[in-house]
Amino acid sequence: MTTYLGVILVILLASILAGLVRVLRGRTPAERMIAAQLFGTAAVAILLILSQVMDLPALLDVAMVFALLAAVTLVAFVVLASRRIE
Amino acid sequence: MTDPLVIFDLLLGLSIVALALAVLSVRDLFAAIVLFVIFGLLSALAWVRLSAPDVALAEAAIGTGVTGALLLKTLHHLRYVTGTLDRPEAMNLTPVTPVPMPVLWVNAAFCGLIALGLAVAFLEAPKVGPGFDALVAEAMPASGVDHPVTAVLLNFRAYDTLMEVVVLLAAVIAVWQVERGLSEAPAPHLGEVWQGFARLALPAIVVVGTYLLWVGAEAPGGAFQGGAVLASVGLLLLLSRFYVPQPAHRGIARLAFVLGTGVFSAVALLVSGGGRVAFEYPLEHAKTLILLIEGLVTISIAVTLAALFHGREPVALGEEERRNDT
Amino acid sequence: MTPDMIYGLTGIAVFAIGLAGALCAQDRLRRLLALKLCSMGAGFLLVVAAWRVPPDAPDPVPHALVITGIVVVVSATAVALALIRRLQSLETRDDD
Amino acid sequence: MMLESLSMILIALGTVFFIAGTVGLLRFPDIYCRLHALTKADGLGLALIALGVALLADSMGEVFRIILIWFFVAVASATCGHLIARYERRSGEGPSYD
Repeated sequence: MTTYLGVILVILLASILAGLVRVLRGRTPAERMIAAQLFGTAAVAILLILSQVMDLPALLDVAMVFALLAAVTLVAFVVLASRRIE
Repeated sequence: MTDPLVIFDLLLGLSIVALALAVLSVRDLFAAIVLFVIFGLLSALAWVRLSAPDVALAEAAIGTGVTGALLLKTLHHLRYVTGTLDRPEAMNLTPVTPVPMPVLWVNAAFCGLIALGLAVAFLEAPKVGPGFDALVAEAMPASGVDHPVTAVLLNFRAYDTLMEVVVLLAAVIAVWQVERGLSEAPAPHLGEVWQGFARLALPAIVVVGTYLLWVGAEAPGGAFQGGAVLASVGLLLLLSRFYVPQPAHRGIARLAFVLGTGVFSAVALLVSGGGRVAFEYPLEHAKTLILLIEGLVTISIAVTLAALFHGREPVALGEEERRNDT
Repeated sequence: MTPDMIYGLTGIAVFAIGLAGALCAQDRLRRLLALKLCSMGAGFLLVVAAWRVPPDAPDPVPHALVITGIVVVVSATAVALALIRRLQSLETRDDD
Repeated sequence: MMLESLSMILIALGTVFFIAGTVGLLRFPDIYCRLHALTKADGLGLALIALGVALLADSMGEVFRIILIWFFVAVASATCGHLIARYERRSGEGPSYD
């Protein structure tokens, strides 16, 4: 079971790293922001699985903080960038 | 067959180094900031793998919340001031003469040498150094809490933590001295979806922040993590301009800034009577005192971090002062 | 290959990259990012020093130091960013 | 044993959705399509992984927290997707479908 979950973790990590290309090559700031959003969601998934693999329930709290605060940077971006157009 | 977790660690380590390189080499400053936020996120994952959930929690709360918003706000302000808002691809905000190549090479060689020295020292170091594990484990029953990191922060090495709260206080004093004036940014129109989200998320963040503070006595969590999570509520309120700082609110803000430092020092001095040294809490009241300090320090940290994000003392200034967009 | 070795070398590499950036970067904001990378590298080394082979619990003292460090770094960042904003405003006003 | 295999299948399915989301982010032509790929695929991927992990959890407290995490991520990612799409449309940077 641990080996299986380990393989899943590697696949998840590799999948979000591929999203880095979008941050580096995005045409607009908004494209870069949504790639960062993908990192947040995937980090929550990785933490959920790690909490079972490492047998640390405290990791669920870390995942909860990621889940709740993922919006802060994005809202900061949207609010600041909208000031230009209004 | 190798353990897939080792591959995970290797991949994570390599991507953290690659992200650090990318932060400094990518042309667009906005991309550099986004990459830095992602760098913090992956570092938190690495710290989780090193069984340090407390540290990961602090980095998650501060790195994804306050730091990213603070950097984005500063970048926006710089582009507003220099009039480059419409040219987001400009690499530097001020034109600079390029550094001569030889200087770059000497610098790189110097840093490479330092890295090499550190790596050799790290690999040659004995596997298990003299740690504080045994000392902490021995003293745990006298600490009043069940979580070692909280015991170290609030009891065994409470001087460090007091100094840290003082550093936060000093930072907010410095920021208020550097910048002043009222924000004239218009309230953003974020739509009804955002209104509904804010009504749900803001109370939820408050609950989670308080939970982290409370759980700190026996599990990872505590005043800093809780304070940083609560500070994001302040950030969201300031960003959406549900709350706009006014000159009249400065008294309350100042009170909140010094609350943590004040109570922390007062408790330290009060328990030092009767043959004890400062911070030597009487055992039967240790948990109560630690929770009291932690609760008030949390409020202080949350308000201070939000004020650091807002960045300037709300003072009504004359017309000749420069208008401010952020 | 144990996690402490992998992440220890990661931390050293991040520190060196941050140092090189702080020495070479021209832009103030980017130099600040480089210094923050340095602090993260140092954090990595402290957390690695605290690591023990599971199921042994890690050493709590370095963890407490890193948490303190994270909060101190965010305060320092806020002051540095305020100074950067102020400097830029003053420079731009002189140019007018 | 049944429970364990079921959770393995759910977690694998969730991972497939995450990969699909990343492929969409990289291959789709414009920002609205990419948003569509990301928010939906990742939302479902995380829901499946959360369900799989919840089946493995030891206590009801953990299950409760996992459900809460899933709920927060679902709400936050929907709102974030909406905010970004709204900003793109108003700023005129994204493609126009009018």
